[in-house]
Amino acid sequence: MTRDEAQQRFVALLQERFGVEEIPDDNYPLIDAKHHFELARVLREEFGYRIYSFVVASHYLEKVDAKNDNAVIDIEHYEVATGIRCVGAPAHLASWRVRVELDQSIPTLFPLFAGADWQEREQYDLVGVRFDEHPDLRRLMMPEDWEGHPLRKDYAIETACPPWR
Amino acid sequence: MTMQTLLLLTSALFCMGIYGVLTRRNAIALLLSVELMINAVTINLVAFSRFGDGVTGQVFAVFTIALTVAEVVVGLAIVILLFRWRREIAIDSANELRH
Amino acid sequence: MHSVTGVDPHLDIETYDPSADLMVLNLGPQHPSTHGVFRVKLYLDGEIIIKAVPYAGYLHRGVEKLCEELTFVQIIPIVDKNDYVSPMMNEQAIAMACEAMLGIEVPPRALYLRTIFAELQRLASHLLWLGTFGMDLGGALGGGATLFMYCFRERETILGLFEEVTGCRFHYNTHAVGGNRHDITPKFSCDTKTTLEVIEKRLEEYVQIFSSNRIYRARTQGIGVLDGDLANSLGITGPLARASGVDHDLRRDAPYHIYGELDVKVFTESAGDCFARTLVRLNEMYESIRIVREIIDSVPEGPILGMKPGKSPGHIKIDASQGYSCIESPRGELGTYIIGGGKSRGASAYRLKIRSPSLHAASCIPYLFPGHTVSDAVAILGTLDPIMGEVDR
Amino acid sequence: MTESLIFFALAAFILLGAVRVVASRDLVHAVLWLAVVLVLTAVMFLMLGAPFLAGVQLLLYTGGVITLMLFGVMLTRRHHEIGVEVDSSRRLPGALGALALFGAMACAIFRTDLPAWPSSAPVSALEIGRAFLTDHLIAFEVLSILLLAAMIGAIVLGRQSDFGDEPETVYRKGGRP
Amino acid sequence: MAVDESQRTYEHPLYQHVERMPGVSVALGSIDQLLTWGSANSLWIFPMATSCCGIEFMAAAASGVDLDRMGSIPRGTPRQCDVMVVAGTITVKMAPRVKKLWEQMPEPKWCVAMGSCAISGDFYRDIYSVIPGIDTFVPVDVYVPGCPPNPEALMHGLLLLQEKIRMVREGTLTREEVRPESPPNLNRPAIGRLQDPERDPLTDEEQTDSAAGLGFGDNLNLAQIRRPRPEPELRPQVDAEPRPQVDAEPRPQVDAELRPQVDAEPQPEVDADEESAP
Amino acid sequence: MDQWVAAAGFVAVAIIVPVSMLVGAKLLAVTAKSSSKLKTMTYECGEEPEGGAWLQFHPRYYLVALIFVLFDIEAVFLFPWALAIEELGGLAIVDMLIFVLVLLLGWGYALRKGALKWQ
Amino acid sequence: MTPLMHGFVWGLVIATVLVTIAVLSIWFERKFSARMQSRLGPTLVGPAGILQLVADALKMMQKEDLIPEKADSILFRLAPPFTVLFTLSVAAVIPFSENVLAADLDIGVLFMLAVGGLVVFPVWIAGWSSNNKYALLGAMRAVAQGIAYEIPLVLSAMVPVVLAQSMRFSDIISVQAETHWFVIWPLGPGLIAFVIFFICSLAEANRIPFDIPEAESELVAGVTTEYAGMRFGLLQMAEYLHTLIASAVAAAIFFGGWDGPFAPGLHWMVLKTLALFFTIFWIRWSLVRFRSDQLMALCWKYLLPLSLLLVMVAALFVHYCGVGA
Repeated sequence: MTRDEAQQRFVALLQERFGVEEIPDDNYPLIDAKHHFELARVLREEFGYRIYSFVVASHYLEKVDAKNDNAVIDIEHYEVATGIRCVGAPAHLASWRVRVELDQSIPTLFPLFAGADWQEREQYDLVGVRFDEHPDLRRLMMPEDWEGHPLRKDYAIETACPPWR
Repeated sequence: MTMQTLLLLTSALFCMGIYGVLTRRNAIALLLSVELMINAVTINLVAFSRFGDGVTGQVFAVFTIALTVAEVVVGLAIVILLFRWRREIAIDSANELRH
Repeated sequence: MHSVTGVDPHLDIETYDPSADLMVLNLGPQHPSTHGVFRVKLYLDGEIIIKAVPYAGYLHRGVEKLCEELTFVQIIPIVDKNDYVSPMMNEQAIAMACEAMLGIEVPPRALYLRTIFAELQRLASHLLWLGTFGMDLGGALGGGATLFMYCFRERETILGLFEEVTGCRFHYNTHAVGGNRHDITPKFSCDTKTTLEVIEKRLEEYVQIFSSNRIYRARTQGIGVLDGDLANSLGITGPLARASGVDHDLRRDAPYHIYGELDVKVFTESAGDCFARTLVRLNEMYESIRIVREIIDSVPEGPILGMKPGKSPGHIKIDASQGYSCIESPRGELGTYIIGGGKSRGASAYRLKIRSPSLHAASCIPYLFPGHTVSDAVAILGTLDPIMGEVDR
Repeated sequence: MTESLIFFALAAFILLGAVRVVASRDLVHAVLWLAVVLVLTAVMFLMLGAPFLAGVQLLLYTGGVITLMLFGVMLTRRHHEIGVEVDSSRRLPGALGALALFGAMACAIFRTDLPAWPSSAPVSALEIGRAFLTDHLIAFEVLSILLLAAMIGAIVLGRQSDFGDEPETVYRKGGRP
Repeated sequence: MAVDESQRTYEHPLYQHVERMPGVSVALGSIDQLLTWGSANSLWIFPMATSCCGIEFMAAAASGVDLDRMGSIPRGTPRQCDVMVVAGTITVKMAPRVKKLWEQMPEPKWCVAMGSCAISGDFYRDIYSVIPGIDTFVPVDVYVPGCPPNPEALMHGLLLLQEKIRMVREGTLTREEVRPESPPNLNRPAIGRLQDPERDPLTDEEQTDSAAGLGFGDNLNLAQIRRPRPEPELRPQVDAEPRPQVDAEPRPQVDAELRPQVDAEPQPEVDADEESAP
Repeated sequence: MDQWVAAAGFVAVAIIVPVSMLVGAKLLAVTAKSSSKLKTMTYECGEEPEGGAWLQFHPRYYLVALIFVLFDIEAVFLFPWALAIEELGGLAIVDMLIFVLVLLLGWGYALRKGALKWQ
Repeated sequence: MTPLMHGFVWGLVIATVLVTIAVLSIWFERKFSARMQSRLGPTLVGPAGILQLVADALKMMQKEDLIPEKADSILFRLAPPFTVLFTLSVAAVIPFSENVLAADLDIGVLFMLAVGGLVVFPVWIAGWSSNNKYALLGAMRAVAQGIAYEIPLVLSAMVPVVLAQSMRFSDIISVQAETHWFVIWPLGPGLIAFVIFFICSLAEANRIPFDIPEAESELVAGVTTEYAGMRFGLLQMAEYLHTLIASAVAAAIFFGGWDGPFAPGLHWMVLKTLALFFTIFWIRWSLVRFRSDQLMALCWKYLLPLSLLLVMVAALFVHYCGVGA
């Protein structure tokens, strides 16, 4: 199986079983948060995507239309992209995005992938996304009592930490 | 160094051991006191061996030392076992062993 | 939960034996065997590890935040410092990610150069690993130090090759989006061949050490067995996974550069212990030597940069698209996830995440340590070969 | 003259050590003071003409018993207990009892008409070996049986004091057995 | 002997007592030289190797440069070392540990900052988690610049340190002589550093406190060190209004906007007020 | 006895050597001008040690010491025996063989029970 | 000369020489290991770096006197000098030639083993009194290793005693001088006993591959973790002295001590000692270390029964062939 075939199969899976309509060209498909865990489970157990590749959370600020009287286009939210990979050729990477509202959380993939433990901790630490039922959601990189999440867009890069500066 | 002074020394040593046995509650400290007493006895054995052929007393001293060591081996094993059970080695609590 | 090895990484130490006095021993952050600033808190019963809690982040330099602030051109020398044992791999990963998103064609000569550099870096990185692993087993004042010195001697020759091309020993900044900055000379290929010959001959000795020295084997065989399923599930790739029987190598399975034209041999071992990891890395060193030998003479002529060099550091722009691309670094899948800055700020990424194999490797410590002694812990940590710059970024 | 001087110095140090053994609050200190007493006793043996016994005292008694005692202390100590209390209510009766015993013994020693201190040549190890293998052969062999019994007994006791499970299995279960 | 006491962090009590006796200073001169020779030629290194420079430090100890030639060997414990070589970036999380380990070395001790990260923080200088130079909390004796410095450079740095030890013991070292070309105010670091006369003395105390408080939580004890200070240094995280441009000293390219534009040449299509999400 | 006195003389030297070195160190040692409370803290890789070091060890350690001591006793009996072999001949060897074999039984028992494992 | 003065003067001479050799051997080891590792080793301090150790000693003397706050300060101070004391005392009974010896005790071998066995205690005290976990783990390992290897050490040292029917060093050497060195004849027991003795000496002196108590990669510096300055220097010196003296003992009881043609006895003894010493360095810089349980298994499972067997074989040899056969 080539990589293109694997991709087509993945797309078909998304469209048929998870009701994803739009598969963007230059972007990963956006699926509903309630399908997140189920999709990962199906991919792992039925299609053999066993390697946990990455999870990337990103933070989006409130988006306003400056020309149109600062009308809110999009509210502040997170997006979590997950990628899992199958073993051996063609090493296809199945990845998708999930939109998470500021006050919501996303189910952890730890029951499926042990690697989610640290990866999700890191994303929680740096971006602030919360993962449901994560066994040990502590900070990974920053000190335990650090304030704020450094990779959020409203966090100034040179925020000081007394007294070590 | 005379017989008298030597005997005085060993009896003093022995009494130190007695004092330790009477006052200490910790099982290991107790064993230490017993060691003191046995040490006093060994010195006496060697000292008295000079009145005989000089050999027998020393042979018995070697036996004493060997037996003491064996005693310590078993004694400490019991103490450690006791500790694992009771989490303390105060000697009063060992009375329950009788029952 | 992940009962592949039966070890619970989140073991509640209170439920283990509330009455026992467990010794809590810190390995690190400053410790000779942690290879950087890494801390593992060990709960010891006698000398047996009951639980291991790793702490990372002592070298968290905010690289991802910095990458959002700087342009794509500017970040290449910055990511150099992530995996500081094989810096060029970081550059390649970033450059490839940008190229994939921009659709830039890289000229074949540059691809050849990248392949050669990548394999030489792999060789250098594994040599450094072998040396420090010797130190872990044998101590700074013993036979381990001897192995360390030998490996560094060999590594210096490879660094010399890089210095010849780029002018730097260490952080090269030689890759650019669209190609390479520095070209090789005919002398380079000649030097490379001599160097490889020497290294290959000396590698024999190291293989000898590991195959015939009984102490080495006693210290590594059966120690730190990593299950293949657990490795996948943790996202462990590269030599670590291959030593556990996972037949997966991006160079072969998802070819990039010119690996598609090469027949890359992938070595796997089934044991998954420290010894298997050692063997896999030693074999990979031979394979790297073979690959470089194979292509060093067939580097095509031509340009090495596929696009016009820009005047400003902001001349490369990526729109709001997202993408992930990865390469096989000496430690496994080194990927870059880029969310473009959009129309307004396309010169720098909106979000850039570096998927580092070392972080995944380090995350298996709670699974591997329990049941071993402190000495074994050092050996296991040595074979995991985590690079702290990459773990913490 | 020199000999008695050395003897008295030795005796003083042995007694000092003995006092520290029974009075030290820290058990490790008590054990180490016992080591001092035992080493000095070895020197005393030398003066009494028993060089082989001195060697035995150092090798076996000091080397063995002190190691055992140190291990015993290390295995039965919890880190919140720094010292061992000497039971103050027992101190006075203990001291009185010990003093009384000492008085009685000293009395006996002073009243007994001790024979003259014979001067004897040091006993060589060969003589002791000969005695072991001829006169005291039975005792010698019985001792081996006794040591065997001690070893087996201590191993049985020691293993019982171990966890029911080996730790390797305990942490895998994730709970106490 | 003309010893510049201000340069020393330690004193020889008995030795100095003897020195005050009349008529012995001549003999002591050579003994003093001997002792100086001893401490200058046996610099055992405490490797605080955190990142890339650590690898070059290893290379310096390996056969290429071989620090053992000048008698420098790395030791794992601070108790037996004379020089702390800080090789690599020091982060906020690591700094209390570095401070503690530095303090745990017995006098006489020296510190070498190896690489630009240790010297100034390099391009991580302004990042939230990085210390802009270790001389904010540890007195540095020799700076070895480079990213990373070559092994030879480290060796040169150690040779310079030997020279400095000699000069300090002889009392011939003054600050101007180290860098004669720089006027005193240029020599002063950009932000509050150890030698800075304007440095808040509270800072030293707080740094020590936070190093001592390690281990209660996992990490540095912010609750303890955040005592009321004259001006709070923690900036508000969301800057509603543009921050004042107060950069008196030249800063690296990163400026203080939320989405800073770092291009050297202005980009016409970029507008700082536009929405920041794509 | 003279030889023992000579040995005592040697031991005196063995005392003088380290003491003289320590005295030299005492004379030349520096003191820090400013002291920090961090200096005398216990070293543990820059961390604050959790709990003291003086804590309880596992009983498995004891078994090693135990077997050591019992074989030590045997070694002590071997010494006088070793000197008497030529004189007493076969008798001595047979006697000691019995002694050793009985103790080796205990060794075998310990080995089978895994008492000699050290971890 | 009174016996006391005799012992004292020879003690001064022998101790000075031994300490000098031990210090020089550190320099030699640094040069030697450097050459093994394609480095140069100390070159800048003195000719060929030979003054490096002098500089190290001067520096150590100037180091601040540092006692950790939680340590047991009295024991912490006492441990290093006692290590040197016990180690050096062993040398009292070693004959370096027919005349160069401090005390020719009739139970010399027993004295050597008994006093040498005591070294374990100051090492343990050093680790324990530091109140440091690395040091304590190192100390526990040191004691376990020390006592475990004590048994095969004693038993293998008994083989020459059996063969020479004497515990006096000079007797053992003269029996060898009359017949063959014990390492050569009787063929089995002599050689194997030497190997066991050598292995156990390495273990007792904590040399690689048995340097588990101070495993740098695990325990930072083992029992010496909290020691600074001259106290650390003493511990280090004791280790080298221990190795040196163990080599000397092995040379005396297995290699015929001062026996040898052409040259005076002293030369031969020094030559044999240094050759064994050199071998220890060689082993140190070529091998990696064992793990502690492997070390224990090696001792209990193999060395102990083997050395007992050797003693019995040696006894049979003496019985059937007689002393000096």
